[in-house]
Amino acid sequence: MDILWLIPTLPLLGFTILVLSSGRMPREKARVVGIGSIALSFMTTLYIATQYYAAASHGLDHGAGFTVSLWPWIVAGDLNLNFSLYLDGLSLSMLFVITGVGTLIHIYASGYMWDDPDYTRFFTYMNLFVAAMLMLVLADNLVLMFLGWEGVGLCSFLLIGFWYKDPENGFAARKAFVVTRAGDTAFAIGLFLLFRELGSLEIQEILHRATDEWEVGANMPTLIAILLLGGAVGKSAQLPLQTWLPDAMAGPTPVSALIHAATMVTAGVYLIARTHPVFLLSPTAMTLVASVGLITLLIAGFTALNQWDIKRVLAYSTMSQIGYMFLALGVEAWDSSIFHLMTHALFKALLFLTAGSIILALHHEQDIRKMGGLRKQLPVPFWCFLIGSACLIALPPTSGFWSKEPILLAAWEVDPVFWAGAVLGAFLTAIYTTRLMILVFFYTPEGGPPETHEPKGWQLHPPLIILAALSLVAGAFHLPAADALPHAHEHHPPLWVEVTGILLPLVGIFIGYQVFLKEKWQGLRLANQQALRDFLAKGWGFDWLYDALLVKPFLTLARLNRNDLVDLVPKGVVVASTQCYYFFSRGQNGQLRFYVATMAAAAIMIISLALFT
Amino acid sequence: MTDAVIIDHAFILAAILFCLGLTGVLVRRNLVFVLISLEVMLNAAGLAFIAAGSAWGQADGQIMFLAVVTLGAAEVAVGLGLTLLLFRRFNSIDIDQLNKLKG
Amino acid sequence: MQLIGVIISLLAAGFLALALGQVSAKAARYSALAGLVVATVIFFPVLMLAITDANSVASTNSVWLAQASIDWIPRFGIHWLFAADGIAVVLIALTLVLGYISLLSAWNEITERCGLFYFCLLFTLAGVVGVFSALDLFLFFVFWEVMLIPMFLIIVIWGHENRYYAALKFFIYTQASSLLMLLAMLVLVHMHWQQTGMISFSWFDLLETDTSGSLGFWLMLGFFVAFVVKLPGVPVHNWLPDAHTQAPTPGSILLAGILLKTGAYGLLRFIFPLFPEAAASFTPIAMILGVISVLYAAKLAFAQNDIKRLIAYASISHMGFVTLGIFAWNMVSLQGTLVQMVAHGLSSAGLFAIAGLLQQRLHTRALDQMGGLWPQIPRLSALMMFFAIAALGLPGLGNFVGEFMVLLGTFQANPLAAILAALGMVLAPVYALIILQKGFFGEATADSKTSSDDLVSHEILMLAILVVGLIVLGFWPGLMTGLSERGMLDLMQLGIATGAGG
Amino acid sequence: MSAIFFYNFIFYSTAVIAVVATLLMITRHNAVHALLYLIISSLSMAIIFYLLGAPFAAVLEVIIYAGAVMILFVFVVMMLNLGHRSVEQEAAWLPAKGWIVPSILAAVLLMLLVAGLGEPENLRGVHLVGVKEVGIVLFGPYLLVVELASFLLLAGLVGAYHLARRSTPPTPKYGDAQSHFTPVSDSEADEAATDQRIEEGKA
Repeated sequence: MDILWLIPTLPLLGFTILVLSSGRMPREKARVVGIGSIALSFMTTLYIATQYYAAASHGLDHGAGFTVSLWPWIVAGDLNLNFSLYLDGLSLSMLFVITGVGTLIHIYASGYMWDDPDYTRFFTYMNLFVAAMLMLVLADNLVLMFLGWEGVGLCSFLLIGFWYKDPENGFAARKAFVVTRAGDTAFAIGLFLLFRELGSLEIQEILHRATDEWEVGANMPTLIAILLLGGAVGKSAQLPLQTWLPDAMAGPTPVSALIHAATMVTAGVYLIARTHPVFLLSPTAMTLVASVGLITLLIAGFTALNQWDIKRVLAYSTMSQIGYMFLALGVEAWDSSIFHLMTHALFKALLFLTAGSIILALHHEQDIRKMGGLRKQLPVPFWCFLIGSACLIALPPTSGFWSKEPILLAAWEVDPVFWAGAVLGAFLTAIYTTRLMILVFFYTPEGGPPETHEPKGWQLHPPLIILAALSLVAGAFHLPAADALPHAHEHHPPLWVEVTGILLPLVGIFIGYQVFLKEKWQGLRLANQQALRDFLAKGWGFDWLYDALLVKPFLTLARLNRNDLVDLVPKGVVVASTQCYYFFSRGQNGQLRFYVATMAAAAIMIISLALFT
Repeated sequence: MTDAVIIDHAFILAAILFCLGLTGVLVRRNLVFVLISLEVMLNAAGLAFIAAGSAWGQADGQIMFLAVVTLGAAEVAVGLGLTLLLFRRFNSIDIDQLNKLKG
Repeated sequence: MQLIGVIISLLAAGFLALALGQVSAKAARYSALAGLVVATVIFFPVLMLAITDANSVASTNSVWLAQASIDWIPRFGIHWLFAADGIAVVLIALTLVLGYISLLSAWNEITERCGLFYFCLLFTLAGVVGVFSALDLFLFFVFWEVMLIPMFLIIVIWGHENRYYAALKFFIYTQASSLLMLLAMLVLVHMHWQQTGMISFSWFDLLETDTSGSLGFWLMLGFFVAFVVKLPGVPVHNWLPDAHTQAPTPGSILLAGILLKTGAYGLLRFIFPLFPEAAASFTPIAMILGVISVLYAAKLAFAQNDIKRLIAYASISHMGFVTLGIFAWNMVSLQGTLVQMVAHGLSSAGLFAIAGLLQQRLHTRALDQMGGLWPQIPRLSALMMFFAIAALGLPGLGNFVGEFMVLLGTFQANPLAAILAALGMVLAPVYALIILQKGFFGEATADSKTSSDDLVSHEILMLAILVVGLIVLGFWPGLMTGLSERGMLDLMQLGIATGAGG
Repeated sequence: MSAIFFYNFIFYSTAVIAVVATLLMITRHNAVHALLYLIISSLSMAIIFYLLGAPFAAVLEVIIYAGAVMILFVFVVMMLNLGHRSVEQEAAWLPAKGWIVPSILAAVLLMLLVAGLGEPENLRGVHLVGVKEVGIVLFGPYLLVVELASFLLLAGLVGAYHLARRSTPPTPKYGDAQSHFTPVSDSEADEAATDQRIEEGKA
C-alpha cells in the first residue's frame, strides 16, 4: 500500500520530463511519455485496488482507509499539516475514474491532436492536470486537497486557452479561472473557519471532532457546509458559478472530455461526499445542496434545448447531470451519486470523444445545423454516440438507468418536489438528446450530408469502442465507494413513481422524434418566441447579469483610477508650493513706497496687538 | 488747563506730526520730498521725547532729542548725497526707478 | 563576528569594484562577484548553526546566533551590536541570493560606469544585511540610511526616462519617514533613561521600558510610519510604482526583493516587542490598512499598461498580506509573513528580471504593444507564466503557503479582515493573467517580431535559481520555517508580554 | 490766571501752526515752497519746546533744523534746479487718488497712537529743565552718547562726501564707453536688454 504516493507522482514525472525537454522532444516520444505516465498510474491503481480488496476481504472493516504520510509540509504554531495521502473506498473509485477514463482519453487525444503544432505542450498540461486531480482525490488534509483543487483550476485555464492565438479562448480561459477561483475563496474561508473551530485541518480528525462537538442543526456546521458548498459549486459549475462551463468548450475536445465532463467538474461532488458528516450535521445545508442541484438541472436542461454548437449541448447536459449528483448528495443518496458520477464520466467522455471525431471529420465544424445525415459516413461514431445518448437518457438496460433511477427514488423518499423536478429533468434530457441525435445523424438537409474525410490514425476508434462497452456494462459494477459512504436506506416508493421514472424518457424520445425528424408539432419548437429562445440559449441570462453586476463596474473603476488617486497627493503638494511662490513673489515689486506701506501696516498690527491683547 | 493736559496734548501733537510725515513719505515719488517728510517725522519723535522729559523733570528727554537731531542731520546728509547720485544716474529723482531688486 | 565580516567583505568588494571600474567593466563585475562569494562563505557557518539549531529539539544555546558587541559611543550607550536570530538568518540568506540574482541580471544590461554601479549594488546589500542584523537602534538607523543612498543613485544614474522624478520621490518618502523614526527612537531612549537611569540604544535594554502610555502610542506610530512607507502600505505607497518603472532591472530586483522586506522586518522586530500595548490597540487600524492595500493595489495592478508598474502594484498587494500577518501576531501568521516575504522576494525578482529581459528585447514596457510573444520566445514566456502563476498564489508554490498561513492566522485575530483579504486571492489572478493574455497570448503584433531571440544561458541560470527556490518553498516550507521557529517564538512572547494581539 | 491763559494760548496756536505748516508742506508741488513750510513747522516746534520747559532744545531746534538742515535742502534743490521745472512733473507723480491709501494708513496709526496714550492724570506737570542740568547729565551718564553722536556725524560726513563727489568715474555700465562727464542715462533699449538677459537667466 505504501506505493500509493506513486500514483500522483507518475503523471508529475511525465510533466517534468516534457517541461524539461521543452519542445526538443519529437511527437512520438512525447506521446509515449504522455500516455505512458497515465497508463502506469492506472496500473498502480489496479495493483493498489487488489491490495485494498485483499485487506478488506480478511476482516478489515470496509470503510477504513490507509494513510501514507510523506513529509511534514506546513508546521507553525498549532498548525501541523503534513504531505500525506489517504486511500479509502471513495478515493479508490475516484482513482478508477480518473486514471481509467484518463488513459483512454489520452490515447484518443494522441491521435486527435496529431497535426497540432504544440503537441508536447498539450501533453505537458494534460499530465499536470491528472497529477493535480490525483492529488486532490488522495489528499489527507483539506489544504493538500486545496493544492490539488487550485492545480486543477490552473490546468483547466491552461488547456481552455490552449489555442492562444485567438483572444476569445484567452478570455474564456481567464473567465473559467476567475469564476472557479471565486468558489475556491469560499472554500478557503470555510477552511479558516474549520481551523478556528476545530483546531485541525486533517480530514479524518475534522470529521471525528465535528460529529462529537457540534449537535445536528447548529449554525456553525451549517455555515461551514455552505462555504464548502460554495467551493464545490465553483468547481462543478453549479448554479451561482456555472457561467464558465459553456465557454470552457473553447478548449480542444479531449480536454472538454477529460476535464469538463469526467474529472474536474466532479471534484465538487467528491468534496461534499468526502466531508459528508459535516453536511449530515446541518439539514438546511442538505436541502440547499439538493435545491442547487435541482435548479441547475432544470436550467441546464432548458438551455441545452436551444444550443446549436454540439459541444455546448454536451456541456449543458454535463451541468444538468452534475445537478443530478448534487441532488443525490442532497437527498443523502451518497453511494448512488458517486455511482452516477462514475457512469456519467464514462458515457459523457464517450459522447465528447465521438463529438470530437465528428468535428475532426467535418474540418472543425461544430454547428449542428451544418451537420446531418452522417449515419452512413461515420458508422463507428454513430453507434458510439447512440449508446452514449442511450445512457444519458437512462434507458433501462444501460448504466445510465442503473445510476439515475436510485437518485429519483431517493429524491421521492425525501421530498416529492425534488422527484418531480428530477423526472422533468430526465424528460428534458431525453428531448435534447434525441434532438442532437436526429439533427446530427438522421435528418438529411436539402444539399445532402456534408462531405467528410475519415480521420486516419488508429488511436481514435478503440477508446470509443471500449468506452461504449464500459458504459453499457457499468450498471453492474459495485464501486468500493459504497463501503466508505453511509448506506442509503432502502427505497420502496409506490409503483407509479417507478413506472413514470422509466416511461417519461421514452415519451421524451417520441416527442423528439416527432418534432425534429417528422417536423410535426412545430408549435412546440418555440420557433416564434425568438426572445424566449435567446434568453434560454444564453444560459438564462446569468452571463449578462454577472457582466453588468461585477465585470463592467470593475472595468470602469479600473479605467477611471488608472493612475492612482493617492498619487495626486504628492503632486498636489508640488502644485500648491509653486502657487504660493508666484503669489508671494508679486509682493516684491521693487517699489520703495510699497515697502514703506507694508512696514506701516506691520507697525499698526503690532501696536494694536500690544494694545488690545 | 493743568500742566498735565499740556503734556498730553504735546504727545497728541507729536503723533499728528508723525502721521503727517508718514503720509508724506508714503505718497511722494520725489526723493527730496520723502527726505523732508522724514525730517518732520524725526522732529515729531523729538517732540515726544522733550514732552516726556519735561513731564518727569529729567534731562534725559532733551538728550534723546539731541541724539535724534544728530541722527537727522547725518541722515539728511547721506540722503541728499544719494539724491544727487540718483539724479546723475537716472536723470530724475523718481524713486520708482530703483526697482532692480524686484522679485 | 561573522555578521560584521559579511558586511565588511561586501563594502570592501564595493570599493574594489569602484577602483577597478576605471580599468575595465569586466574586472568590476568579477570583483563584485568575488565580494558576494566571500560574504556567502563567511555567512555559511551562521546558516549551518541555525540549521543544526533548528533540527535539535531542545537546543540549549540562546536564540541569538553570532552575537557581537563593540563599543562605539559609550557615553550614549551606543555600540556595534550585531546579532541574528532565525528570522534574520533567513532574510540575510534571501538578501545574498537576490544579490547574486541582481548581479547576474546586471551582467550585460549595465554597460556604462560599471564600477560605480557595482559599488552602489554592494553598498545596498551591505546596508540591508546591516539592517537585518543590527540590534542597536542607532546602528539600525545608520544602516537604514546606508541602504537608501546607493539605491537612490542606482535609480538616478541608470534609470529610464523620467528617473529623476522617481528617484527623488523615493528618496523624499523614505527619508522623511525615517526622520520620524529617529525622533521616536530618541524619545524612547530618553524615556528609558528616565525610567531606568541608564542610557542605552540596545534593543535588549529598551525592551524593558514601560511604553503603555499615550506617548508610547505616538512613538509606536513614529516607527510604524517609517516601516509602512518602506513596506508600501496604501496611503504612502505611490513612490514604489514610479521607482520600479524607472529603476534598471537589477535595481528593481534589489528594491522589490529585499528593500521591501526591511520595512516588514522592522514591523516585526520593533513594533510589537517594544510597544506591546500600543501595537495591540493599533491593530484594528493596521488591519484595515492591510486589507485596503491588498484590494486597492490589486485593482490598480489590473488597470496598468506598463508591465513593471503592474508588477509593482502586485508587490504592494502582496505586502498588504504581510501587514495583516504581523498585526495578527500569532505563530501561524508570523511564520506565514516570513514565508510570504521570502516567496514574494523570489517571485517579484523573477517577474522584474523577465520584465527587464523583455525590455531589452522589445525596447518597450507597454503591454498593449506586446502580444503573441509565445511562438517567438517560448522559454521566456513559459518562465513568465510560471512567475505570474506563482504571483497569483497557486498552491504548491511559495506565495500560496505564505498567503494561506497569513490568512489562517489573521482569521483567528480578525475574521472580517481575513475574509476581505481572501477576496485579494480572487483579484490576484485577474491582474496576473492579464500580463499573460496581453503580453504572450493573442495575435503577434508587428514589432514584437523584431529582435526577440530566446533566453541566453546565464539568464536561464538566474531564473532557474528562483524557480527552484519557489518550488522548494511551496512543497517544503518546513526547511525555512524550521530555521525561524525559535526566533519567532521568542519574539512573539515579547510581543504578548502584557496582552498584545490574538 | 492770565499767565496760564497766555501760556495755553501760545501753546495751542503754535501747535495749530505747526500742523497746518506740515500739511501744506506735504501737499506742495514746488520743492522750495515745501522747504519753507518745513522751516515754519520747525520754528513752531522750537516754540513748543520752549513752552515745555526745554529752552536748550528749542535753541538747538532753531539752529540745527531751521538753520543747517534746511540750508542743505535748499542747496540740493537749487543744484538739481528742481524749482519750477519739476512742478508739472510733480503734479504727474501725485495723482489725487494716490493719497487715499496712505492717509488711511496714517489715520489708523494716529488713532492707535492716541489710544495708546495713558490717562493724563498720572502725568505730573511741566518742569523746566535748564541747560545746566542737561549739560551735567549729558557729560555724566550719557558721555558715551556724545561719542556715538560724533561717530555718527563723521560717518554722515564721509558718506555724503563720497556719494556726492563728482569726479568718481560713473560705474561702468556693462562695458559701454561713456565719457564720464555726461550723466549716464539708461535708454529704454538698454533697460530692456538687461531685463531680457535676466529673464533668460531665470528660465
